[in-house]
Amino acid sequence: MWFKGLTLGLLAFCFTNNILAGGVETFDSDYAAFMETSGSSFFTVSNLWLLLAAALVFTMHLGFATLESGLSRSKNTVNILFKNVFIISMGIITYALYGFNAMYPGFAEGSAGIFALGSWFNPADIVTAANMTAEYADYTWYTDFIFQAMFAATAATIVSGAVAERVKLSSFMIFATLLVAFAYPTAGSWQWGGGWLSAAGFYDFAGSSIVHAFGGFAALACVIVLGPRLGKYSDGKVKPIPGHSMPLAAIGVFLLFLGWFGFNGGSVLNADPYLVSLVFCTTALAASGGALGSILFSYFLLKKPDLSMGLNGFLAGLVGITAGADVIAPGESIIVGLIAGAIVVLSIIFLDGLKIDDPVGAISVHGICGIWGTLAVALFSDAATIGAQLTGTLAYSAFAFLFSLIVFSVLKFTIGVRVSEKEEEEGLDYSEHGQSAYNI
Amino acid sequence: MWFKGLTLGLLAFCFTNNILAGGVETFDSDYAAFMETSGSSFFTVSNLWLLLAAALVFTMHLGFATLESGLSRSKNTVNILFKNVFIISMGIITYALYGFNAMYPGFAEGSAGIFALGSWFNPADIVTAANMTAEYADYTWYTDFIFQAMFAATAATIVSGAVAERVKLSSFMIFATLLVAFAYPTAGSWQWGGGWLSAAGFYDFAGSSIVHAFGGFAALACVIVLGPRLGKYSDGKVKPIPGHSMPLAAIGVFLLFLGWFGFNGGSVLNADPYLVSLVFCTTALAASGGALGSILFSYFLLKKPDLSMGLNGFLAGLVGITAGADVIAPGESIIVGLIAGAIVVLSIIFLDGLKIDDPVGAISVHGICGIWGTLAVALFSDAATIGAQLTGTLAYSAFAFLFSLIVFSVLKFTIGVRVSEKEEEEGLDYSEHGQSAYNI
Amino acid sequence: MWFKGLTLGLLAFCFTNNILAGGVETFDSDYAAFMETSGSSFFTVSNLWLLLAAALVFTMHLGFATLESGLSRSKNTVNILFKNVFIISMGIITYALYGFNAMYPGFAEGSAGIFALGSWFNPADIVTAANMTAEYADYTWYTDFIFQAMFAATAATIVSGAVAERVKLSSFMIFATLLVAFAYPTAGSWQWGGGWLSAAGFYDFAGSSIVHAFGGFAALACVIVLGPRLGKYSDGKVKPIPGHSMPLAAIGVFLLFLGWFGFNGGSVLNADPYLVSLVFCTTALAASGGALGSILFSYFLLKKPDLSMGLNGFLAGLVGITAGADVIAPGESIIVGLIAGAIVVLSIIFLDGLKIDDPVGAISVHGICGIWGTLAVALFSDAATIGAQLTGTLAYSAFAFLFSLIVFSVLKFTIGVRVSEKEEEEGLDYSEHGQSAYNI
Amino acid sequence: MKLIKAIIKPFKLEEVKEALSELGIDGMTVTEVKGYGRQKGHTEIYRGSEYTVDFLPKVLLEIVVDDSEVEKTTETIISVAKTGKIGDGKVFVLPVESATRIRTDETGAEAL
Amino acid sequence: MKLIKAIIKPFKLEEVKEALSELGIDGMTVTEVKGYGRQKGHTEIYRGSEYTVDFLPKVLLEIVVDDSEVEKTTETIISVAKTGKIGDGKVFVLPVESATRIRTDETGAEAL
Amino acid sequence: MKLIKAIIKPFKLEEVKEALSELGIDGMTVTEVKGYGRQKGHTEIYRGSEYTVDFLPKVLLEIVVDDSEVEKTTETIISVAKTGKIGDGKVFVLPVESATRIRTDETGAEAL
Ligand SMILES: Nc1ncnc2c1ncn2[C@@H]1O[C@H](COP(=O)(O)OP(=O)(O)O)[C@@H](O)[C@H]1O
Ligand SMILES: Nc1ncnc2c1ncn2[C@@H]1O[C@H](COP(=O)(O)OP(=O)(O)O)[C@@H](O)[C@H]1O
Ligand SMILES: Nc1ncnc2c1ncn2[C@@H]1O[C@H](COP(=O)(O)OP(=O)(O)O)[C@@H](O)[C@H]1O
Repeated sequence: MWFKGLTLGLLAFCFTNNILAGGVETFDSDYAAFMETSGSSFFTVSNLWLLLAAALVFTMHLGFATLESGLSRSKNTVNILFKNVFIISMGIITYALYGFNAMYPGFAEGSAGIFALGSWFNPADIVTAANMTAEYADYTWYTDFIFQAMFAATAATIVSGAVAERVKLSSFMIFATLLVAFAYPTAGSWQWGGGWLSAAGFYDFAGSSIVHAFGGFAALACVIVLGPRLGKYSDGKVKPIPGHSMPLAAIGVFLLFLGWFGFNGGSVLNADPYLVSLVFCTTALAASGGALGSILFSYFLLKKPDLSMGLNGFLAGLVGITAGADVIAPGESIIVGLIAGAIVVLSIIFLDGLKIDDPVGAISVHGICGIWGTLAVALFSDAATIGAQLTGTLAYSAFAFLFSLIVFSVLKFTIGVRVSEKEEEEGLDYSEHGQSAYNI
Repeated sequence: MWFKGLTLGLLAFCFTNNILAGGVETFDSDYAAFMETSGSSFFTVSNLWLLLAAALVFTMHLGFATLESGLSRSKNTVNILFKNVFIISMGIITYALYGFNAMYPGFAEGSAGIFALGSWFNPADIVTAANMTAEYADYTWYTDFIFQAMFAATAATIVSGAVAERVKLSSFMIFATLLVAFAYPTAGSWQWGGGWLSAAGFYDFAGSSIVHAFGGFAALACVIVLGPRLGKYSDGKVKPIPGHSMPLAAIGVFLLFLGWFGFNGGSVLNADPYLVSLVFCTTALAASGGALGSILFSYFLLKKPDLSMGLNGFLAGLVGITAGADVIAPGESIIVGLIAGAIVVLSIIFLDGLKIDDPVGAISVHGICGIWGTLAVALFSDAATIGAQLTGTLAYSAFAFLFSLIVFSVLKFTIGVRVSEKEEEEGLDYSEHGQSAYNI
Repeated sequence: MWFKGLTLGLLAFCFTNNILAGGVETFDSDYAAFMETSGSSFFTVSNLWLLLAAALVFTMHLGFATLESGLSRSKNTVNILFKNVFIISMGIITYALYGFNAMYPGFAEGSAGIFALGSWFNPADIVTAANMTAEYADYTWYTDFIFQAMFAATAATIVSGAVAERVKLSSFMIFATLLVAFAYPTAGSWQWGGGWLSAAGFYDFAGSSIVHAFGGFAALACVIVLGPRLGKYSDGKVKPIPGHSMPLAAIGVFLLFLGWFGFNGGSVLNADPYLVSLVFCTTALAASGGALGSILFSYFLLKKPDLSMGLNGFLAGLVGITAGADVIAPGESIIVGLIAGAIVVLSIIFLDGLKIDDPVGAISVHGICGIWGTLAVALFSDAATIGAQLTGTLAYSAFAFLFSLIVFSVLKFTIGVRVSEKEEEEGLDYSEHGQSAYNI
Repeated sequence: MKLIKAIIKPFKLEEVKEALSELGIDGMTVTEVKGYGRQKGHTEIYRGSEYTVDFLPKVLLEIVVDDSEVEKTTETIISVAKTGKIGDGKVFVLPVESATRIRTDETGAEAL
Repeated sequence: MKLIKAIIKPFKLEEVKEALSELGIDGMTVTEVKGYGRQKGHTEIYRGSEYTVDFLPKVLLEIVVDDSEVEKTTETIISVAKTGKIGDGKVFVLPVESATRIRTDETGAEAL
Repeated sequence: MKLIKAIIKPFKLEEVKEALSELGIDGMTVTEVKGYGRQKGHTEIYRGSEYTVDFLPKVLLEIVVDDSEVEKTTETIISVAKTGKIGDGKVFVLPVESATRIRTDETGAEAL
């Protein structure tokens, strides 16, 4: 059934042009007419902004790739970069083939708002004036797709960091594909597709829960199934395994910060000057608060100014403000950031105590701070009640956790999810790719 | 004759302000009047988009610089970075002094449309309302210049990668200057300047042929004249010389992907919401298809997931969609990308078999996939016939190849194009620059 | 007094939302009404441009971080990255708490225009239609803040590079905070806040003096107080200490070039097509001229094509055009760049002769070329007299120098500004952070 | 005095160091090296061409010890670094004629 | 047993390794080093100041072989690594007192 | 002939090299190493967990000299590399049985 749907969708999708041949002329004139209206001006600039925001979110994938490589050992660098190349390509394409329509057009009248399967990519009616003008939104259908597609791969990238340095490539690729292609659009549709959570008054502006807590708790499940890296917890002690390149990690974090202007700013979904500028301010202030919070808090705990914590702090602040970037005041966003910065330090230390080995801190940064950010909406604004926020964030965290626990466990007991000890020692670059990241 | 023109142009160019003093007042009022019209709104946002696109294309030069360094040995890194600093500076300045006007304002009535010499940079009439308002285009003359200038240096950068690790710096600098300053504007004017190819129904949206095949076949000629790196083909075997830093290479490819949103998206030449968003989608989908195509195809051939091929695949898909990004449907752009991804793998292996040593794969990525992309326009859209596309792509490839073969051969037999064996062994960083890229 | 103000400001700032609760409704309708007017169109696109420009200027901080790390030794890399994380976070937050209002709203009627203390951040009246529509400017108050905040941290970043590899972290953090939070807004208000220099006919478009000479001469004072790195000048000879990674340095410079499109382009303060495109052209041409100027001039002096000089040349050209990017013609901007490129080479060699040890060349690039750029306005345009320019640039340089000399000397004689010899030898990464930048 | 050169797998370094430290070995010098041996390198692939990378990352310990300590030092290294899998490495012992501590000019066993 | 230390030009490594492998040399340890010698370093320039970089990239091979193999090993290295140009490097031979294979505790020639 | 192995602080390399060069020492091979010794490593911190980095960056000089030059060479190294602070390093001397210059096949003292 669904397979037939997929095939048909795929075929139809591939021959859009031909199918459309008939409708092009009406489109041209309708579209031209719209572009003459005065409303086209705000539409044009909003559409441009969303496309630029998509490009900024794309930049985040480079940020993730460099951050994750920087915080891992050099013998696993090719593997990490490869995973990132795969995730973004696979993410964009599966989102085109299935995810976007499953997540967005929303639910049929009277549906329970839980699972949007059925709305396969149907290209026959894409290039219409209704889809390419203000009738659709403040941006075109294509813009909608590309902006959302850039988000889609994020969840898998978050997991990628947490399972780095020991996960079996093929299993990870299967898992990532299932997560991005099916789990994320399903869960996303609950809120952004107008599903049950949006009906329940849940508020998550750009995805503290929908993207970050979702990714972070998927990561937690995978790490639990996978176990820690060899040598990380020996003789009951935590042995830090420092990342191989702090400049790479720092490049990653700054690029993520940059991309977040698109992630949050684009989530305004138009170029409204007041809202977009507010979101830029809250985003930057929360990030800065996060870095200072982490630096101060880790200095207080550990008596050293810790760069790795400062970098995580930026991300903690960014994840923290993501749910409420448009409703929390700038001054309060500093506080949201400061608290996120402290939380991430505690969380990293706490998870290490539980022998949950997360090389890049993804669970803490995205998972825990994602929850914090979601709750912060209720604490620092009137946009939602604490109850709605708790419901929503738990729903996303729990769903991601359970989905990942099941899928990853199935993989574990079938093809295995972990490389052999020998391969782990030699590094995945040798064992999985037969390539090394650094040569003379 | 032409020399006098150059000198005059240079002088005139340098004193624009003085020359213009008289005309400023009328400009101010005419321009202000235009900005009051309702049409100024689309003009302003289109102009802004093209400037941002120029900035994105600029980012590609950083992408090229890091990709090329990453895929070469560390002993040639300073040399590669230096070439890239030189190319972009020289490219922008020669384009200002000569290239832009030779390429763009197009041909006089009744000209053969082959060589636009004569239209020297003449600043006296630049700052006019006709040049700075919608009378000119959907963007100002200055925007036109800076956007096109960012493209101009690309051809030389492509060659730079292919000849890396053994080319003599001074010869390369001369060659690159001639290529960017004269060959590229001449060839570019055939199509984008309204010359004979544009009259022949050739379609090349953002330059699969005009920029990429042009650069790729220039590179092929240079590599043939230059010969392979020492030790690359010994005892009849291909000995891979792995790049020294995969993270640098990956940073380069992601930045190129990012910049391509400007390269293709900006080539819409305004902010038309439908077209720009379509181009963003086709660009991203083809790139993703390219990466998956290369990964799958090289896995199939070589049984290993090859990062270097995945990275090349991104670029192959991007080059492949460049000619038709605005006329090929999103679904089909995935196919264009997948095929480009397979082509680039085959082409790299094939060229290695011919002992054509191209350290970064520039000939395959830009040359071969540039041809593929040009032909794909005819295969996947109605924008041009296969005949017109063949004519165009062959014209660009052949012209670039012959121009480069002649110029580079002349250089070879005069000042030489290759460093000595000793210098090559020691690395160009020592021998050409007396600097090393990495220190303690 | 001022402390109470700060506390009150902080508190008020943090509870914006609550305070505002009453005024939101009128804001909503007033703002909506404005957005219906035809003027909202230019406002929206200008506002978007300034936000994007802010993101581009943010990118410069990544550029500074990578450039500075690349040009230092690997044993000080964590320290450098940490300083950059701190500077940007601290800069944005102190600018929110104090700097922005001290610098911008300008001076009360009849004030001497020297010190704008008193205008504490007062959030109660931020979210008003007057602040969020064209009544305020071509952008919102929030946009204004975030754009200016991204500039604010620059001065401290410039100093950071010059004092790298030997400065005591805690002292630097105190100094940087005082510089960014108090000295920069005070000095900035003289011109951009409508103070005495703006009254005196001084012209500094995007801050050759206000940002760059200011930062450069602050750096000079600090370096004089601090002394050279161990081993830099021994036996009366200059011993170069090459940076540890040229790719990092090159990434930094290209990102700075990219960001400068926002730094200068955004300083137009709206999206005026003519002006923004002119600024893009002059910026790119001056940068290119700067690189070529440095390359040629250093080749002439030293007989080697020097990458480190080429990179500095880009920045020299960029700093050089910053004061006049909107009033100097494109052709002349090449000349401004070429001269800046030559100046920076001479200046670096000259300062080394004086045993002023500046690992990244910040004093020459920002200080000396900042002065050159300010004077170039008078030489290549009619925007200001040479007298006004001299006054302005000397005022900024002298103020920054004296402020830094005093503050840094006080720090020297209290808590000390320099790490011990032992710590310097081991590297600040070990001694200050207990972390190393590169691991296996 | 003897110079013990031990080539071990990189991930064993920490453990070996700790074991030696318990033994009272106060100093050693460590180098990242590439090892060629029976543990055959992988067939690697780079842009479509295969090649064998015979050089695997190893760590070389150099420890100068008094004659009397050679045995227990080598034994400790061997027992801790052993995984029983190919590529575990080697321990070589070379004669040393003299040793001096730069800081104090002490020589002989004092210098170690 | 002897330890052969051969300092060669980096680009000769592959060739030397292959030649030794044909000879039946099963193991060696390779280090990237900087060499100072007659092959004078270039006058380098960094931001306007000249300085001499006397240290050139070299590769150090360390190979422990049985006494009987010393000669052919060194000869092979010398003949393959020779380019005849200054800076080709050196081969040093040092005495080794014992060798142990960590994996098996084998000692002596067995361990190599 | 002897092999002098000197472990010194990295920032002393330049000075030692110059001093040796004045002495007429024409060649040496330099490796970046990590040293473990009395100079205790710092307690480092990485993402919230402390650990001791016992390995500090050092530079290892390897110099083969004629027996007659051993003393002045070691003395020069010791005097130049000394800072008097812990961690200055060591100088070890090992016997060398033969030396060959690859370029010319010269052996013995000629080869150095
Ligand atoms: N003859 C030798 N001389 C110097 N080093 C050697 C020699 N043989 C092996 N090695 C080093 O020991 C490492 C392990 O040797 P290998 O033969 O792979 O496994 P095993 O130690 O289990 O026999 C090699 O990678 C190499 O670094
Ligand atoms: N006395 C020495 N001790 C140790 N290594 C040496 C010695 N002399 C030279 N070397 C090493 O050999 C390399 C080549 O020596 P060099 O004098 O430059 O050329 P050649 O080998 O042709 O005489 C040097 O770079 C250095 O690594
Ligand atoms: N027994 C040893 N064998 C080899 N190298 C050693 C030995 N002891 C010390 N070293 C090297 O010498 C360096 C300095 O030694 P250390 O004990 O820290 O200080 P000091 O030289 O002042 O006694 C160490 O970092 C290490 O590289």
